[in-house]
Amino acid sequence: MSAPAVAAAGVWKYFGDYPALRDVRFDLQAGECLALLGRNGAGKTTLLRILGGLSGASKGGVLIDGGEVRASGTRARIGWLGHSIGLYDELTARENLRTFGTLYGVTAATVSDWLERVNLAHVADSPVREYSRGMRQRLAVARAFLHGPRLLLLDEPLTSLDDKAIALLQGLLTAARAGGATIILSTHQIREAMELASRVALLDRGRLMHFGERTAQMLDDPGYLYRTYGGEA
Amino acid sequence: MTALRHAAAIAAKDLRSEFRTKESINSTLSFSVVILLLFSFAFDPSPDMIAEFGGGLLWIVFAFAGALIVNRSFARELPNDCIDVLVSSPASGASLFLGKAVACFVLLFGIECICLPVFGVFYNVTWWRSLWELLGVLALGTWAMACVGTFFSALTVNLRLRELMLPMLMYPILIPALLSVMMLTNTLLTGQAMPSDFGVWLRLLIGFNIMFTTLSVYLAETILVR
Amino acid sequence: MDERNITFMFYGLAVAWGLLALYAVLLGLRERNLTKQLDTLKRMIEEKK
Amino acid sequence: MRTKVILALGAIGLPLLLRNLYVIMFLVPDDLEQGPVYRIFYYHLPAFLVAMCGYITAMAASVLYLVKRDQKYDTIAVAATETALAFAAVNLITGMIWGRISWGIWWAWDARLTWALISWLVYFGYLMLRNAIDDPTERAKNTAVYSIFASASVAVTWKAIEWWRTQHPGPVLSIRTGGVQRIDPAMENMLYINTLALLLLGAIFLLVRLRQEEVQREIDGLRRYAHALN
Repeated sequence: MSAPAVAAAGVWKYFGDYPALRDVRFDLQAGECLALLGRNGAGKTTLLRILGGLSGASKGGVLIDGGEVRASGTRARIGWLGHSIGLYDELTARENLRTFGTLYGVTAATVSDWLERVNLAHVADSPVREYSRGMRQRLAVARAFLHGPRLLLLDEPLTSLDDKAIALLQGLLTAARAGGATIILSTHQIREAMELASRVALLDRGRLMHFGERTAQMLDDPGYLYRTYGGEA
Repeated sequence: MTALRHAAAIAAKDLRSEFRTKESINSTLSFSVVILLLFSFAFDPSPDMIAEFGGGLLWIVFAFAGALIVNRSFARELPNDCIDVLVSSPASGASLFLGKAVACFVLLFGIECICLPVFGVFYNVTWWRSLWELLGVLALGTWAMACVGTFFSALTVNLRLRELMLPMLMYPILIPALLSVMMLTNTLLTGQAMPSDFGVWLRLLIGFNIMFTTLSVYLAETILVR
Repeated sequence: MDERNITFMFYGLAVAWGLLALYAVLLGLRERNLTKQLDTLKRMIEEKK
Repeated sequence: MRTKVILALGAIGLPLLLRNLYVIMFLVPDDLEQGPVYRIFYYHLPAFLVAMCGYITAMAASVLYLVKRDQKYDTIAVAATETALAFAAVNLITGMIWGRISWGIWWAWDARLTWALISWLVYFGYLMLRNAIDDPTERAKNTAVYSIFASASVAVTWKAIEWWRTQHPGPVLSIRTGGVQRIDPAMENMLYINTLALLLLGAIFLLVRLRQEEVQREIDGLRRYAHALN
């Protein structure tokens, strides 16, 4: 049984004395999609940032495919889509993707291929500043999927995207999962997340209250999860 | 090798977005020329005065220009949280830092090469007598400023009063480098005979560069991974 | 003990002791401030209980 | 426990300081050419030694924090830096006053005086950076990195300023001059005793500041707890 795609081994994260994450422990196999739920401040973004190697755990750690997350080989397999689009307004779409492409060792051909897929080819050479919201979001999605990542970390992606971008993202996510990639998305929209997720995790004040299969019951009644596992309201 | 390629990609990105928006080049260039002008009103220097403090004067202008350029270095990553994408990419913190430092170095050195003739005109100094040594010394001094400046730009990028904190933290640390590069520039600028301690200042400057480049590259990862 | 620069000696000693006393006072003020904050917080929490 | 240590140090240190003051003022032999002002030297050099101990402790604590990421080292670093800054100020100002007499001008850009001022500014930057960052873990990490940069720069500055200009008299302590007795033995003993006294005072400041940092953390914890309650 190969090492799990994502293994959080007792992750603690302190901001001074305040434990933002308390002994978070879970394993995720390749090809699964984990929906990370929890109120604001429960520690969802902090956990995602640690999984993406953006910040270090105070105690314990995270293994991606058995490898340390800060090892650059591991990070070549991670796709990050944060709250904001993570692109440079003054550069054109092609230049943005070309720059990130070089960091991930991706050829120019793949860049133009991705520009086609998110149908931004016609505006590829004008600066991102002039793009509409939808176009910027589609370009952000293209950047996250550019290097064919094995692990996708999405921080509340569904809130800021318009419906066309959401459709594109869901298509890409299901395709990626079919290809054996693992997905972790933190979100408030329980309904959309439930459709995609194969597993659900609930964080409350830094503690992992629940981690398990996504049952049909959770899909029909979004509030069910919070009531049963969410600690006091 | 890939680390250098990553650094080069980041440096190219920084330079391209800088030349496209020109947000810090224009202001820094005009600022430097204005300061040079003001100095000539303030001192109205005669040639032998220039031989005495020409280097110091030039480097005061470059130090201010450096602070302006370096301040924008990591501030450019804040809109759209591009810093998160860069840190989550395979590029290590060190190559990320090196790329940005090289971009600052290129911008700063460009501005210095423009300021030098302007300085020559304002103060009628024939600065090209020992041109290559002068450019070499300017490059060393500029790298010291770019390296320490970029590191402190990364250190202070999230602070509220960043524009104030960066120069205040940067200049005292840079004093040995600025002191030695002022001494060196002074002698080279007016082509005077090399004084006995010329080699001493040169060794100090090179030592400073080596020490602080290694320190910055080694500690970059610590401050970028929050 | 000749009198030549006795005054400067007093300045020097005064400055030496003065600065250290100043720092001690600073520490004292901060101490008082911290204990005051601590007590108000503790009292606030007692009331809430 | 710590308060007992502070009180014990106080019980030894303060009387020793007062006794030393008395001895310095009256009993120690006169310096012929400089006159009574040389007595400032009994505070000028010891304050420098204590400040140096503070700077070195701060650097060691910062390196240890980056290696072990234990908040304790960060607390030691800030306490040591603050104490060192206090003593460095004493060293600097007494140096200026003493310089006023022997060189005739307040600020003679002498090598060590300039170095003392630069290192004071550099470490004052440490305190400013510390006040500018809110999140304790982030603050500890960034200030530890700054402290390492600061000590590297201060070390290089020592050399740079040395070459730039030296008017400061050569070392007088026999330990520095290889046993050659440069000053009156009674004077030298007084220097060591007063260094000890000031070291004790420095230790008291350090421990008091450490305790205050811990009280501050306790306050932050209670404040969060209070927020959680209502």
